[in-house]
Amino acid sequence: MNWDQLFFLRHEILLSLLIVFELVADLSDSSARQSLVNTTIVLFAGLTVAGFIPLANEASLFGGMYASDDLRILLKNILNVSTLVFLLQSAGWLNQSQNSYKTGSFYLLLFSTLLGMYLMICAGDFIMLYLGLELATIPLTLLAAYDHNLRRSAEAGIKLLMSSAVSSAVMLFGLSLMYGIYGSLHFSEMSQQGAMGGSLGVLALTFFIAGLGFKLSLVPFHLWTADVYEGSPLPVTMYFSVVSKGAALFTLMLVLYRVFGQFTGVWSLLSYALAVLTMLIGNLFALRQKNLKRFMAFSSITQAGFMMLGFVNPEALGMNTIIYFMLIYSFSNLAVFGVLSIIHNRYGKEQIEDLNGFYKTNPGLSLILLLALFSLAGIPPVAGFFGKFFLFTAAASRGLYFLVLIAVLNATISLYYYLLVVKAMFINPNDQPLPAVTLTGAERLALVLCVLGIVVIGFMSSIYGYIQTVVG
Amino acid sequence: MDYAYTLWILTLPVAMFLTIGLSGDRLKSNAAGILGTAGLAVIAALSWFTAFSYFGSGLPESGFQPVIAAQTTWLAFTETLVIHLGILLDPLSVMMLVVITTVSLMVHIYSLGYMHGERGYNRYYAFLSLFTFSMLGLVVATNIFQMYIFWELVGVSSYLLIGFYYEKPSAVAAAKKAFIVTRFADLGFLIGILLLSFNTGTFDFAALNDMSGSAIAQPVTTVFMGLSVSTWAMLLIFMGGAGKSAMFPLHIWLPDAMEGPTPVSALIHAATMVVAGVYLVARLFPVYHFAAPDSLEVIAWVGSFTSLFAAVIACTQLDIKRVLAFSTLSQIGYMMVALGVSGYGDEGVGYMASLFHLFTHAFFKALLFLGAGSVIHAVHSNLMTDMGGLRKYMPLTHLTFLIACLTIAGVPPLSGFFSKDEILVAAFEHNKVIFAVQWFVAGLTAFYMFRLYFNIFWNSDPHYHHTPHESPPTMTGPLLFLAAASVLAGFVPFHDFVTTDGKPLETEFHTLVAVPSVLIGLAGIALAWWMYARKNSRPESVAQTLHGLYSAAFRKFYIDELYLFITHQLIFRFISRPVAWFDRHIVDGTMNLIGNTTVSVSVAIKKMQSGELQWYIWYFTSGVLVLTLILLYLN
Amino acid sequence: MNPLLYLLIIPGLTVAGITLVKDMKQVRLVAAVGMSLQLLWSFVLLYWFYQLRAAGHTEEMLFVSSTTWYEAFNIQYKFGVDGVSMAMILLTSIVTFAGIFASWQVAVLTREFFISLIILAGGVFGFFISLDLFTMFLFYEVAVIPMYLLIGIWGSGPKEYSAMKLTLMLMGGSALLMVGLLGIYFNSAPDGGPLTFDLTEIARIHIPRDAQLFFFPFTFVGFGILGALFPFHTWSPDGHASAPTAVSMLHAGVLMKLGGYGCFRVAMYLMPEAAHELAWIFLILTTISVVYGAFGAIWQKDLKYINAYSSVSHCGLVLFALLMMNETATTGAILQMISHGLMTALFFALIGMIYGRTHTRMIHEMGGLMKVIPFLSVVYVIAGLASLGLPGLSGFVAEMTIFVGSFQHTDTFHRVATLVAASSIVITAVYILRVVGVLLLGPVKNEHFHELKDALWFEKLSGVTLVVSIAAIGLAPLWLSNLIREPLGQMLHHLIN
Amino acid sequence: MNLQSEIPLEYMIVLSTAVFFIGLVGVVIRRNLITMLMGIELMLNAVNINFVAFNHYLFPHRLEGHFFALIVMAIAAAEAAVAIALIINIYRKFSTVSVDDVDELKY
Repeated sequence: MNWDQLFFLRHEILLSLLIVFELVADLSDSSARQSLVNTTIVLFAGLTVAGFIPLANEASLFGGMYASDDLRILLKNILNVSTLVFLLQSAGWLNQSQNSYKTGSFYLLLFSTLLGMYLMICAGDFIMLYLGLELATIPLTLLAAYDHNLRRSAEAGIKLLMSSAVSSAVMLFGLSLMYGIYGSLHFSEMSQQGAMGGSLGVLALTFFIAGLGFKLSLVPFHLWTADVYEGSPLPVTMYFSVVSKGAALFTLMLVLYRVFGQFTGVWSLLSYALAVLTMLIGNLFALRQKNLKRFMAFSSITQAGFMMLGFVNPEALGMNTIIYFMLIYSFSNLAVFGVLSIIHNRYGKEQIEDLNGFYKTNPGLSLILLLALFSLAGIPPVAGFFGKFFLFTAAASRGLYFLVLIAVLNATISLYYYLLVVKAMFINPNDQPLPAVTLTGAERLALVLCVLGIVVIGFMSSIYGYIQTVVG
Repeated sequence: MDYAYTLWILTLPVAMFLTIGLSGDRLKSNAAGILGTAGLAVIAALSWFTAFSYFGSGLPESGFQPVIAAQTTWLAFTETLVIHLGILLDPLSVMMLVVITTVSLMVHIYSLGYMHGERGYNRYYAFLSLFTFSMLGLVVATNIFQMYIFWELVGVSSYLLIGFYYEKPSAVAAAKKAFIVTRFADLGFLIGILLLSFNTGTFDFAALNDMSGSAIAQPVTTVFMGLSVSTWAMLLIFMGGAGKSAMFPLHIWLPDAMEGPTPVSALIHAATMVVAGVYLVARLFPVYHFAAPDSLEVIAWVGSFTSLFAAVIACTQLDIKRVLAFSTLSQIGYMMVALGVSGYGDEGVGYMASLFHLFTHAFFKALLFLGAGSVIHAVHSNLMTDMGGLRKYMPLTHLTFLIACLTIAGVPPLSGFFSKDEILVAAFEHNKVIFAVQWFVAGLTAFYMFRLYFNIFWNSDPHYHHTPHESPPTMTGPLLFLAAASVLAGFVPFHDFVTTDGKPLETEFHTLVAVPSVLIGLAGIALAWWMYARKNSRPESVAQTLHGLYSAAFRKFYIDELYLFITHQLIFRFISRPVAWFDRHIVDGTMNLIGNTTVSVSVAIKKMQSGELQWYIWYFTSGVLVLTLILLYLN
Repeated sequence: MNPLLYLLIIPGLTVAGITLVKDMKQVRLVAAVGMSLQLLWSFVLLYWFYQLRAAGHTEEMLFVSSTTWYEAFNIQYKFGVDGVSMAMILLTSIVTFAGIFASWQVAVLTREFFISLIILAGGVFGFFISLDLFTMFLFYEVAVIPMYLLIGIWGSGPKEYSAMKLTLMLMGGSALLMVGLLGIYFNSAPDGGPLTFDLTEIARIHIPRDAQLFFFPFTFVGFGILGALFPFHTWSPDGHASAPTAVSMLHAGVLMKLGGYGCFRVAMYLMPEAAHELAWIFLILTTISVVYGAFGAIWQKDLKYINAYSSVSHCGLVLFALLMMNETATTGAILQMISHGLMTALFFALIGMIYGRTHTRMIHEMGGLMKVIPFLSVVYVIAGLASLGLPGLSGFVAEMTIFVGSFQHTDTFHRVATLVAASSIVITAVYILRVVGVLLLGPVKNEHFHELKDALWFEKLSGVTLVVSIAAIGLAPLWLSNLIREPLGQMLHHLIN
Repeated sequence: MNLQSEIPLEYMIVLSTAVFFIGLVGVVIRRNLITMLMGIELMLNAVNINFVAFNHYLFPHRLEGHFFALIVMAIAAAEAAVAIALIINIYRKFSTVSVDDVDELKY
């Protein structure tokens, strides 16, 4: 092994170091923990920046188990940026007295999942992918149950663990069949062979997609989502809906496009069905929600449905638009959750009706939330519009206009419930709206980053151009 | 000859309208009146000058030729269908200019006294100017679309003036009715224009009336419901005319229009605007005659029926202005009959007679209305039951009113005699039935006019609260002028000037027609004298005898009720209301239903998220299996 | 820099200015100054446009500039105007200008109100100058979405319901539209070569017939919903009724025109064959719209509902005329858009001003206003007369052009439809005069009305601007008609062949 | 070695599938969280059977299947550890380990 090759692993190595740091720091006394949050953010910011250093990226390590290229680096960087914003936004929660003693372990678990996601993305075979997936899942169940004095948090943890265990069992069953068909679990070897296994192959592929679809919360694999999102601490919910979902999406994308190129007929058809189901069910459930976290859960299910639109196009265009959409979705969702967590940390409120009259006292936050919701709904000129439009373009380029029609109609339905939140903030009268808040530096920085992301990404075509060149 | 100065005839009234209208209350009310009147005097002078120079330039070989005094493109629809705004001078329009400006001037002067002290005096003069402008624009139109434009403007000025007393609900209702009825007729007019212009590719009167133009030379003979398309077009255009001229069954607005100030009734609803229909048919007469002779037949019968119908009603009405209004209907019916029975060229007596009657009628009817106004001014009532014996109090009014009544009754040598006689001659030569009807109507006319006259000026005194007095000179002056005009207008050699082809027409005196018509007129006067000159019970007993006819005529043959039924019951209740309901409940309901269905589906499926982990796992695995099976089936 | 871009920059700067200044008075001052500049600039552009045309620039579009935006999809910032869009720009700036003054007294969240309003207007300007389907669509949605807040926050009555309904229906329309646009895009290079969103380029190529037949209804209905096409018009009565004054003005006056403009410029222009084959369906719908809207208006009791239904009728006439597909009728359609825009904006402005005084919009609760607030009443009558097509005001010009043009169609079906549509002028007269009679004339119905104040200076300014525009078009229509007609020849040539 | 000739691969697959679904049924119908966990273990083991069997029968020259089975076992153990911790947590909050009672988050 060449030492140069360590550069290809820079994300993983730095993150591992960070994990070790957290482990050590967690042992120290409580006064050090106070500064741990800030230190971690700074260190992670360093990691994020380091991730962007342009170095040679094309590599295959450990006998092909680990692969790296520009695309994967980009995907990891997207996750890093999201995580950085997430860290900034969760700082307030961690600084609360009842949480501060467990800061170190929180970060420990968190970075472990992130490492798992890196591995999922950079997997060169299914073993690595599975390893990464479990690494990204099991600590998350603990995070979901992190509010150890809340019943709902405990419930969220167990629900997530049990259902994810079943889903990974199903996925593994599919992989085992795949192994039986191909005799290999290496991506490079599998992709070179044609479609094999006939019906068994279809079955195996479906099982595999179901496993990742679970993480991505596609209907009908989504049922855990709402409960876990609602039960988990708010920062964890945010992490679920953005980083965890992003990693699952990217992994699914890489595997389908890069490995199962021979099965495009199958998985694009499956994506069609999943897209329709997911958008529709997500919307129908989101309509009624009163709790913002639960609301955002169904919203993110719907958004996952939109993401599946990209998968019906097995060409590069599909990949481009998926990545682009995910990027925008991350910023939008982070912005929404950022505002929600600011409210939650201060007032412990998380119902939509609690937002009534919010604009009167907090115009800035309301506007940010408005922009973010519009972005999720796909309203120009914020970036969400571009993301959605291009996804629809990807679907339409396959001639699937009916699917596009269903999708745009669903986008209209989704606008309805996003507007309900807007309505609460701007229109509903309230004598005692939540008082004005003063933002901490971290929160401010996080929101600025999000707003920049929401507003700028759409107009800067170079970002899409970059994704396009990276995908190739 | 350069007639460019005629442009002032159109621009002056606009200028006056804008000045008076925009200055609002800043202008002292007398100033508005004087400004308006002075402006109109100038316009009248210009019109007279135009008439003298046009007719006085001597008769050319080929008859009087139309002159385009000015023209500008207003709007171009296609290359050929262009709306010009221009001034067309030919015998017809020049004659109309004179009539309109003269009567209008008289009305302006009269109004100085009549409207004195009224609220909205300025507004009144502004509207009058607007009307004058529109009416003048109408008569000098070079093309049918310009005519339509001014036609509408005339309609709206009529609306504004009828509704002048806008705080009075009946005036508002009358104005609305007038506008909507004529608007409905104008729809016909518009469709007629569309048909005609589509077939001929032009709006221009010159091109339309051209003997070799496509309107006349190549009428569209495609038959639609028994009549050729050209006939339909011309009939629809006539419908517009019938609306404005209040021909049956579009007459219902005119009696109600008497809600307006009386001078307005004199100007618009007696002398000028209501004859626009006649003018329209006359303007397109060659097309009617050559391309759509059937439509002329219709016009004749409509005119004839209207004149009879209105005359019968006029015999029963108590409101003096309404009597005059029905009389106007009847007289316009005469004009229509004359046009309907007319031939072209040497046989164009009817045409000439019609316009002659228009000319004389304008004066004597304006006189009647202004006289009535003078009476109303003195008595403060419109009902003849509140009047009587006024000859003692208002000698000038009495005298002029008597002259007018004699004129309209066709007593020679007053002008009405000449013009009505020509009409009867034309009818006699064309159709004996129509002639008989018109002859009978002549008698009725004399009867109801003198019924009016005797009831106002003779009969017994109904104990006035204030002693009535003669009107001021600003009012009696115009009365005297118009009386003179009524007397003298018959001697104008009309047949030399206004004929179908611009060439003089030889007319002869038909004793066979003239004598009976004078006789029946005198008989009518005598009957009226017998019944109304003194207070007695004869009118009641006659009414008792003819009970059914009397009450039907008194209620205007229930036409208003019929219209009310059609509009309120049928259109409002059975179309508009269902439409509104349909929109709220079906169309909108569907949209709401979509929304509500979505929500109820959302509620219905919420059990899926039961909160029970094992169900989730069950959905997950069965979902995987079902999807696999579907995929396998599809592959 | 492209002079058209100032049409976007000025609103942008105005919005920025509004965020910076302190109080309500300054906010509205900045808004007024900004929109006056915009109006001025529109006139400058118009003059410039004439100059260029006079100088022999005969290209289809003037002031064209294009910058590649999304290379991958061949999306460009491409701007340019022809006579039609020039006319629409003029309309928009006039109505916006009047709208600012009509909302001079918005006291709640003034800053936000003007910002939303100007964003809306900016979206409309962007839409009219765009030559790229993508940017066009983008601006379309930018223009539509502020409506939700504008109605929801500053509206009255069941404002939340109305705002939601309006937004969802219009967005549903844009959903259809999106399918249509994508369809056009993917058929924009039937012979190979790069796909494009560029309107002028797509117009040059021939989209395959099957594709046209499939996508035309999506595009037409998508835009048609905004143009109040029956039976998709029901957002309009509720929406208008609940919206605040300036919003109704802008919405009915300008935003609804996006529908008609889009139907023409996108649906029909790019898919002429389908337009020909499917026109009859939409012709029936629009004919229904015209008559139905008018009948619907008769029965209404709320001033805004009356006007909303009348808008359905008048906007129906726009689409109706477009579907006739000849030069005159199309000119009429565009004229009607402008005329209706000005007229209905005036109506809504007046309704708002009257409501602000009497606190009711039910016609039966009012009466005799002519006596107490003569200025507003007279202007209302003028608006009414314009609406029922009085010569000398803009409505007449537009309607006559439409009827004459439509009647030039040689097909009996089209001509019969024209006659049916023409009959609406009578029904229009009925409901207009009914309102005028009940509302303005007659005795003063309520004692309190005697204390009402007539229009204030900004209300007068707003009203007079619109009345002058209406009269200017009505009195001298030729320049506008020619301005509109000039590009149509070329476009319709494309449509007819 | 003659195991291979005596027991065909199909049997193995049938076995593993059966075990998988037995495990699944266990997860779905048993109320006790611990029992459910056992069901999951069964499912994972079914997978392991597959991997090992495929490796052994079809691709004996490479050991990927075996490795994968080992890793699955390791992860299953980790998962079980976390699961037990969470179940204890549930027991502390709900005083029960019956999954039926853990349904407060719903709709």
